[in-house]
Amino acid sequence: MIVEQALLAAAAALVVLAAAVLYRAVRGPTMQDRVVAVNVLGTNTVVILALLSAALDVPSFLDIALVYALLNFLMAVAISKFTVDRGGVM
Amino acid sequence: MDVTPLEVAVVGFLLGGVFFTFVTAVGVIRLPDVYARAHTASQTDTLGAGLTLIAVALVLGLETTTVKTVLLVAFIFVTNPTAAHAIARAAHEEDIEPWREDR
Amino acid sequence: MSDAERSTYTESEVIMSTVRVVTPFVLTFGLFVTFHGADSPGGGFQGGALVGTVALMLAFAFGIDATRRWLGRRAVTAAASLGVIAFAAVGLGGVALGSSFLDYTAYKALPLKKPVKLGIEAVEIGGIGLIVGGVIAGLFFLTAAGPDADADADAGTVPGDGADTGGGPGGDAE
Amino acid sequence: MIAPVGYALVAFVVAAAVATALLRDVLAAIILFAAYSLGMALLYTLLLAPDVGLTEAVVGAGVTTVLLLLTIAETVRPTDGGALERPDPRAAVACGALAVVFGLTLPDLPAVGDPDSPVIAYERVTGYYLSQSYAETGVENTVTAVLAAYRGFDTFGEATVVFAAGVAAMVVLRREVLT
Repeated sequence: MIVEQALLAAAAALVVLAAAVLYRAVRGPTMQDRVVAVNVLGTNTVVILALLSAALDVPSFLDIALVYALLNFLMAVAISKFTVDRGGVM
Repeated sequence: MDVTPLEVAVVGFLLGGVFFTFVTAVGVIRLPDVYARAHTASQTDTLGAGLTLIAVALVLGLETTTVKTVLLVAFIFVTNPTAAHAIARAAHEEDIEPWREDR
Repeated sequence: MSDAERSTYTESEVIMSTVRVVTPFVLTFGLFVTFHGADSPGGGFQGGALVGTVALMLAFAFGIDATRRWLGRRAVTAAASLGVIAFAAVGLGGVALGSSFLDYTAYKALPLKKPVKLGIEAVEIGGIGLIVGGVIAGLFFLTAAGPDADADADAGTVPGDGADTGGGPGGDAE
Repeated sequence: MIAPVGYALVAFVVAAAVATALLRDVLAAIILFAAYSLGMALLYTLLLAPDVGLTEAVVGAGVTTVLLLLTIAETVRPTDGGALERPDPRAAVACGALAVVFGLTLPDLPAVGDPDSPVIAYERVTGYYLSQSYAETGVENTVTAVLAAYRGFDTFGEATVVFAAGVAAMVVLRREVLT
């Protein structure tokens, strides 16, 4: 019981932190700053999903967390490679 | 109120994880330039995520689903620094000057 | 960015190594999501998209043109077409066994363990998964091929030289 | 205890959506849209729709972002401020009013997973699938059973649409690449 409460509290705290990091994604100033922020957001999402999976006892949420961990990397690499120059490297 | 050692460990790891994620958020918001922000995203964030996922693995116990948690930790430890490297490299290619105190 | 600068850009060794480690996992996990879609969240659509993502990941690490040449555009399109054919074949199999289109209970006539579940999985994996994966990879490679990319030159067609008559692209895309 | 997580997520998603709509730089808007997708998939998962969450994760965060990036890679960044006009305040007011109107309907919705909600309690559709799908198909995931078995014909049409749309886009793109 204590453990579940702790897991959910941690998830809530991480969501609040994610909302705070969103400030950097909105503010910029460079594109790379936004990508850093979204990357942190993605990692947070993975962790939140894992926490929810343990707290609500739904093991299949871990599948979604794994998908996120994979795609978060793809997203960061894609955007950063792209922003080298618009259409420059790709 | 009696607490088992496992519960203490879980709460401890959770506190550590949330703390390091908090440090990440502060770093991403407060640090002066993109290189500094990328480094906080790669290091403290990876550590925070790892600690929190260890707590999740402890809660789940010895089951087959725990393998996925271990995989998640391994993944984040490999991919997060690589993503930060990609971002920093992109910033360098775009000739973004690192921040210096005298400017 | 000038052409001289562009040619000096090399693919990052760090990203290449990581992708080399990560890609087998992504592929395996995409197949897991596809094959296990009957009993856990997921299915052909999500799994197919994940498998298609593998092509994207390889392309970002090793260069888009190199990956496209290695994978072959025809293989991608063929996978998508094969998906539609497989889906229709599973459906028509029900008709052939004397029932209606896509009626999996018809497969109970065959000596299979769980005929209905097998039919559903065949549609999910062979049909939807192949279609989605193929379409995503194909769209990605064609969108990524910029205006100055060589169009594979697989049939000896020179870009902008008689290929825009309409017969050229349609002819060698099959 | 689950409610605070939900409220925080809704706030996050709304903030990301508003930021996506208001940012004038297309690339920044795409990156913000990826953040929005992350929050949205989390929200779907929290509302116990993991299949939808998984789809949003794969398509919204991964594939859509990459395809949008590739598309604007073919364009040039506008150098004069002409294309970057400010959002119309009247449109903002209209959107806000619409959001408020929809928000007013929220208290009348049944709770998530409420067994007495009309959709679930109606025995002839949802109730039937939930109680009978495993016995009839042997598939544990009801969503997959409905998609592939009960509505197989519909899914066949959808898969064909995806294929046809993809092939049509590929033909057009290929012609553009060649010319």
